[in-house]
Amino acid sequence: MQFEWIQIPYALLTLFIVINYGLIMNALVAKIGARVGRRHGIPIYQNYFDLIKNYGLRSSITHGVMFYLGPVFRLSGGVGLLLFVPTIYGSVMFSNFSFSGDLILALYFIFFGTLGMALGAAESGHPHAAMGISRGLSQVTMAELPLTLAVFSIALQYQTLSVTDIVAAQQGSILNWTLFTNPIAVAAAMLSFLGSVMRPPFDVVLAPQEIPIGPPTEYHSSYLALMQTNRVIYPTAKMVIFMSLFFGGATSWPIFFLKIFLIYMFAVFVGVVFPRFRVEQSIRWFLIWAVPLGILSVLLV
Amino acid sequence: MIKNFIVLLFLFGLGMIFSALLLGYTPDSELNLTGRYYAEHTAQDLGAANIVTAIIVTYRGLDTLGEVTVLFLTAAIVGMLLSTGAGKGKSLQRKLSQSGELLTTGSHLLVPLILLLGAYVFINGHLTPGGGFQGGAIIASAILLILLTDPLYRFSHQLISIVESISGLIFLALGVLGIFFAGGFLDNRILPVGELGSLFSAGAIPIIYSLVGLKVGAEFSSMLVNFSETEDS
Amino acid sequence: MVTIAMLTGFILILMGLYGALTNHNILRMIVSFSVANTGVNIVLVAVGYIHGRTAPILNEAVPAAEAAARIIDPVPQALVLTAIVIGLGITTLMLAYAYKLYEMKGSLDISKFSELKW
Amino acid sequence: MSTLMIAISLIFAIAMISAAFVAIYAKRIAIAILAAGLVSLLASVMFLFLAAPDVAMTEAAIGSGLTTFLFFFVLGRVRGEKND
Amino acid sequence: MVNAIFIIVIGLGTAFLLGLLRETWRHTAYAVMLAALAVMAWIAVRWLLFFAVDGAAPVDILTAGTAPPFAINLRLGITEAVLMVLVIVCGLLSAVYMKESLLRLGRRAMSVLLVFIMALCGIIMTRDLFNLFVFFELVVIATAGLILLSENKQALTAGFKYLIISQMVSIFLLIGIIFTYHTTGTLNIDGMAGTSADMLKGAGSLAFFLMLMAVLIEAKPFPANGWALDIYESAHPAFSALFSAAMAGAAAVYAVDKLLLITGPEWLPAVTAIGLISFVAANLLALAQSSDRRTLGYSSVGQVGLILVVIGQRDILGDQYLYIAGGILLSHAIAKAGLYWISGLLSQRDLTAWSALRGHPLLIFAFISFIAMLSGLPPFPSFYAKWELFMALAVEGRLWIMGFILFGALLEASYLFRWFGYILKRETAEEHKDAQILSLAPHKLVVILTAVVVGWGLAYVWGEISVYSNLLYALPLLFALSFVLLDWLPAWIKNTVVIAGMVAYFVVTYPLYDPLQLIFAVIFLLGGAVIFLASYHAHGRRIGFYPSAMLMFAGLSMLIVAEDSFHFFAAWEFLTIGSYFLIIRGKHSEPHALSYLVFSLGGAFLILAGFVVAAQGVQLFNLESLSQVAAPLAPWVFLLLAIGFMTKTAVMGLHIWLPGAHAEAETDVSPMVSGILLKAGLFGIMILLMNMGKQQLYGVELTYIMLWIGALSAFLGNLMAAFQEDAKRLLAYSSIGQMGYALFGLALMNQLGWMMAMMFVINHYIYKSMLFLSVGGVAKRTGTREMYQMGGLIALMPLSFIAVLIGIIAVSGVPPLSGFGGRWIFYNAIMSSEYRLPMILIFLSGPIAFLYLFRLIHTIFLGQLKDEHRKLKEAPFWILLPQMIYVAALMVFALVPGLALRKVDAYLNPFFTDHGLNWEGLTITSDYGYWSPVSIMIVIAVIFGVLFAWLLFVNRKAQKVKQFNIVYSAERPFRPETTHFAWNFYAPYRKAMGFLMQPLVTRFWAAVTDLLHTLADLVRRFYTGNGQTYAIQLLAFVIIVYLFKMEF
Repeated sequence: MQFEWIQIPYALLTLFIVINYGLIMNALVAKIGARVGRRHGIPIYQNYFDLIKNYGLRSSITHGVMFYLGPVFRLSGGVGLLLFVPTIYGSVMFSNFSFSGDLILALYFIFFGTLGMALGAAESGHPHAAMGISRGLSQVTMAELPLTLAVFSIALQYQTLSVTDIVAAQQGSILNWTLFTNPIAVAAAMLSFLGSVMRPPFDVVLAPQEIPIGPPTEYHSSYLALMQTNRVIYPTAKMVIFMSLFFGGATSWPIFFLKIFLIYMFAVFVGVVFPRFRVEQSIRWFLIWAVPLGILSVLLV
Repeated sequence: MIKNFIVLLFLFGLGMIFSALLLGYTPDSELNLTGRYYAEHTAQDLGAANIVTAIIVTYRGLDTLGEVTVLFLTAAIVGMLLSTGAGKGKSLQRKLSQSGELLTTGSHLLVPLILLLGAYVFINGHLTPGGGFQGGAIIASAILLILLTDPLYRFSHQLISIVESISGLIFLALGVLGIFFAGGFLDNRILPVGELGSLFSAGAIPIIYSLVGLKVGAEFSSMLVNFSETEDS
Repeated sequence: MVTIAMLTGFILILMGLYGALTNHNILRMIVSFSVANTGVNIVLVAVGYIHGRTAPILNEAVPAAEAAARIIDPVPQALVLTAIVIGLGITTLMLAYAYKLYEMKGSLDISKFSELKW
Repeated sequence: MSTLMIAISLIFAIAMISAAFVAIYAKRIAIAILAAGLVSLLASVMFLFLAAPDVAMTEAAIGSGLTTFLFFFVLGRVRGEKND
Repeated sequence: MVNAIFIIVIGLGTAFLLGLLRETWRHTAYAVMLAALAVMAWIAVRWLLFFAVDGAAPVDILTAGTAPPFAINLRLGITEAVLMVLVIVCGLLSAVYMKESLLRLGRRAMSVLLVFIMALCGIIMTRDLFNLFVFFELVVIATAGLILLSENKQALTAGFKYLIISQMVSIFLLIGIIFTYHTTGTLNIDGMAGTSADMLKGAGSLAFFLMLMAVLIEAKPFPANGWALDIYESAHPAFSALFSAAMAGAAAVYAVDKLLLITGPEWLPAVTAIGLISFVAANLLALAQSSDRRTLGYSSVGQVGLILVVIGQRDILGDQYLYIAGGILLSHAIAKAGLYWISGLLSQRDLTAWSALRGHPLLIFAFISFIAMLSGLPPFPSFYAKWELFMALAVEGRLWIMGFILFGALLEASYLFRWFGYILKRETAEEHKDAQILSLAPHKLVVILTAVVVGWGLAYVWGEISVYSNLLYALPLLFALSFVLLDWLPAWIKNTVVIAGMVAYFVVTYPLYDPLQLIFAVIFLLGGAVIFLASYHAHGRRIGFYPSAMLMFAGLSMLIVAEDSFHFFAAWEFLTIGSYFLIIRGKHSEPHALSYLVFSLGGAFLILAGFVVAAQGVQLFNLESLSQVAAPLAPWVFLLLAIGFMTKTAVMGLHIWLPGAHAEAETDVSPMVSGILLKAGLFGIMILLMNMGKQQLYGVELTYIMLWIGALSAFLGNLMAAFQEDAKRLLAYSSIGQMGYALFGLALMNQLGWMMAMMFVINHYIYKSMLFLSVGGVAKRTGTREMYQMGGLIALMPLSFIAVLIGIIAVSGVPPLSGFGGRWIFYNAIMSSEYRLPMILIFLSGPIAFLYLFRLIHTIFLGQLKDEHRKLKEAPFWILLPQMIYVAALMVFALVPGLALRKVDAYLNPFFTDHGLNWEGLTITSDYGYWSPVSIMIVIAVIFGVLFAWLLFVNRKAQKVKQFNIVYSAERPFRPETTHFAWNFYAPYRKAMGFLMQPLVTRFWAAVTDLLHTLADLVRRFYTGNGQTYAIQLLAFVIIVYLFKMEF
């Protein structure tokens, strides 16, 4: 795989599709949530309005350089993550910049945005931002572990670190999916997924009640716009990885949309069932339930 | 008490060692190598009738040199020790019962005789029992007698120490002469060996033993004098 | 004879050591040591003794030619002479020290001179 | 060795040991010193028996003579000490 | 050639001659005495040269014109000549030193001193047993006299105790001599040795036993040595010097040696055991001492015990016997004498009072030289000697002896270096504040410096006659030593010389290195030079800094090129000591430096043990020969070496020295010891693994254990770092974690694992140096290292911030910086490894690293600025400059890691079965995956740049708000202290994972230390101070040895 200039417009196209898809899906999930709760909910296009509005706003205040850099880091992280992984299997057009690196690159690049976000928020000087980061980082250490283990497990299973190769190995039949060939690893990874999307019951990091919006407390206008963009790209990018590794990947956009949506819904449902955990509780929860699964998956391969 | 018991216990152990030595001891019936050499060679090599003396002064002369040095050191150290005390420097104020006239006179009479006896003993050391150490002790007893009769009698420390030093130096010098004129350090054959049994025989042995006698006498005296000059504390 | 002397010597050593190691009084310790030294001297001389022979002094009775068969071993005697003198030296020194120690503390109890320890 | 000599040396030996006993256990130090001197004196006789006249002279002069006097010099200076 | 008997004649004659002088002519007497000693010394030196240079055979000196054994004879060979030179020169120097005291006591004291020296020479030369006794008695009596030189009243009691003991000794000796004489018919030592062995059975053997005990006791073995300690403590220090160096160290020990000629090897084990017990026990007891002279006394007892061990082992030492015994003996003598002489300059007897030496670099250098000699550190003779000794012990399989010696030596080093810490760091006690503790008399200083010069001279001599090349010829070492002489120059000049020197040395030696060595050489030499740029910020002279630092770098540069185990170990010791001196420069680093040293030396001793066991007597043992070590030994060698090296990399369990040592060090020292020094341990492990590969012990694969250790270190190191409040401690713990990663990589034993380790070696050097510098710079400005007291410094110190930002991105392994490379190789490496469990810990430690990294940057640079910091300036230029260089280096390395790693990869290929990486083009590929650093960098840079530019453009008019312009629960906070969320930052995490933070390891080591100290304190009560008790102990000693020897 080598870089060609044509890949840039292709990548932008991927980006465009994913953003739109993310916006709609977020709204859809919110709508479903509202309906379940017998409320009316937001209109499907609400997210577009918010985003465009925020992009249009100018801010006259800043808290410093890192305050700028926070959202930049964040969105770079999301976009990068998306672009480092081939979106559609078998499509040269949508394999993006995956020639830059393999699975490990994706796995570590996840942190790029997180780190930048944390830095940016912290410069605001707001104690709540710091508190949120403290919680978030604490939780992520344990939540990431099962995923790492699961990834290692399937890398061992397929004897490769290349995402494309892993997806390739899952083609042919639904039974070739990692979900069926290595269910333990998938279980561990999905538990980890719950933690990393910060939906209930692991959302104390964002703490909607105690802290208005968690780390991004001080962000507004165009800063917020970047964050909002990221909020639609980043989970999707992450789910792309999950999809590719565990659920056979996507050979076309419709399959892509479907699989992503289902994975996301999984997290939503769990959130409805469980009460919210405190940070140390969630750490213990991962330690007791998810980590052993991950270990098992590594040992059994 | 426990301590005494422990001591007893360990001494018992030592006793075991000693008894093993005792039981393992078989008296010689013949002289051993060294003893035989001395018995056979002393007379003709060194010309001394008293073999013990020959051994002390010549064969093991280095020991004897060490020995007089021991006394020299002891005298010096006793002098150092006792001259640094609190009592020193004050004039003697002890009231002493004056010795009787008879004793004083007697001692004045006796002292020269004793000194003479001492000299005899060390001069004849190579012929008869006795020698420098015994003679020196006898000389010291003369000093002791004087001290006993007249505790306030002051001896000249300088004199004692000059006698001591000179005799020591000559002893050494004679020893060194042995290196150049005879077989080695402390060889007595720098002077003719002479005829066995006569006074002027055995090479330098009589001279050395006399020097030892003088030196030992001086050293003993020095110790005695130093002790007698101490104060009650 | 030799055995008796040697045994006596050993017993004196042991007694002397016992006295030296159990008496608290410094002077008594020194006295005990001098007893032990006497014992050592006896043992030394006894070792050189050969039954039925005479002192190692040549004279009319013991001519030089027969010396080897007639006299006892002179070496131990020479050693003892030295040992006695050295013993005197050490005893004298100890006495002088005892005097100074007494001057220091007004006591001759050995257990009182234990500031230096550990 | 005649029986007589053995008997005599035995007597001397016992005497020495008794004197040594006194030297160690005597109530008064002066006695102890004298007893030690006695041990020395007896030893010098013993040396004569052992055919060591030189040693005998030395022991008599130094061991029993000079040493004893030195002891007394010091004993006289430390009068304050209890003679236990 | 002058007859050697004149040494005795002159000694004695002058002693007698002094009696002729008037009591008042004291100066004349003093001059005469010195002259006599000088002549004696001259004679002895002439003989020494005669033997040493001309290689003459020993000569016999007859007395009385009669051949031995019928008359006393003396012998003079090279041994005797050396010892006599030692005794007389030591005597001469002590006489100079004791000038005042000698003049006070007058000519008699001078006579006694002369006789003392003479008698010691007599003991050394005589071949006659009874003569030996006479000389010993002379020494005893002279000692009783010279004790009066002391101003300490208690000396008198010590002297009396010695007299009591000597009474007992003379009883044993006389009885022993006469019965030996009776058995063998001679008093001559050689004559006795010539008689058949059967003669010394039964009673003869007992007699010999008594004799040996008597002479041994003069060498002051534990526990029959209470009297000696009292003398050491109370006597005039110059006499203690003599008593320790000349009497115990030379004469008594040589007498034992001579006696042992008689029976051949039969008694050697007993002497070994006695020596060994003395060595260990004395050094243990010394731990509990607070008086300087008594400490030295214990040390002296220990050293003499060590010499006794050597004597006891002489049957296996062969030709090396004299070299070994001499090396230890002379080092001991010089060092002990020197230390006693220094103690005479001080009026207080507490160890801590030695802090008065501070500010006198010359005296401190003297002290260092002396304790190095005692501890057996290179380049001193004791180092060579111990090395050879252990070689011989290892060949014979007498490993337990070696173990005990090493343990004792470690104890010894701990109290000696603790003492050194006191000198540098302790405040003078309050009540002595005004008192003049130190009094420097010129003649005393001359004496001390003479000892230093002689010590270094001997170091040279021992190097010359060793079978190895002389350590003092090593260019780096000479460079380092030259800074001792140049220390008066201003710091900036020295700094320039240092940087130039290091770069030049690198350039010169460049062709010598293979690719692996090259990486380390670049880090050690060029990397060191970069850190030295930061040293330009220091003003003044910085006394002691450059010699110490250069010693460390000398060790490092010698380590890389060392080919055989000896030079490797010597280099290892150099870098250990040098770094210790660097670390202890920190303000509060005294206890940490000590624990660093103790652990390091402990590790070094294990390395030593490993090498000598491996070498099995091969003197120039090539490091590559490690691969040929035979089966039963190999795993043990591996174990010893591995633990030794892992001490240096501070693996979990052996790590407790690191945080304090790195954190308390000076700003420019921390990066040196962290960024550079830790790599030495990795280098060692690489050498080890490369040559020995996988080893199994009892069926357990040792590299597997290493794998676990590495993983645990990575995990726990990171975890603990997350909970630190102190910024430098945080970085220090982080180093533990990073080294854990590297160790893990090495222990994987595949090529990718090693590549990962190399990544970590390079990366860790760059970012840890950078972080330590920038944190150090911040700490310098703020005056604190507690992170919660900082905050909001980004605006004031932007460059430091950038360094930290780049640093933490790199450490965390987030792309695009170079840390990611390490992680990527890591994943590829573990793919082909069969072990999976330890990986889990590594997986977990990755995210944990985020915790502490974020905390580092957040609590220092972000959050709320404190009022007192509002006027802070950016860190000094010279501290920033290297940081910026590092930023650049990090970028370059991130883009083209192949620059550094390609060659190493190729170099490592033959060692492993698996494949390395493919470096073709811009993409690096392995069997499993691929990675293109340049693409990543470009992609991220473009996205990042576009977004940033846009945001800046959109908000170009935005103004920075005031600090407290934030929504805070509907209030506006006003105090930064309460608003800066920093302290106990990860409270929830502590709740969840805190159980792992139990300081078990610390507690374990604390318990060990406590145990040793309590034991020492308990056992030393054994020395009641009562002379009678000492005598009973002596008796007990004799009886117990008798029981052991006879019954078992």
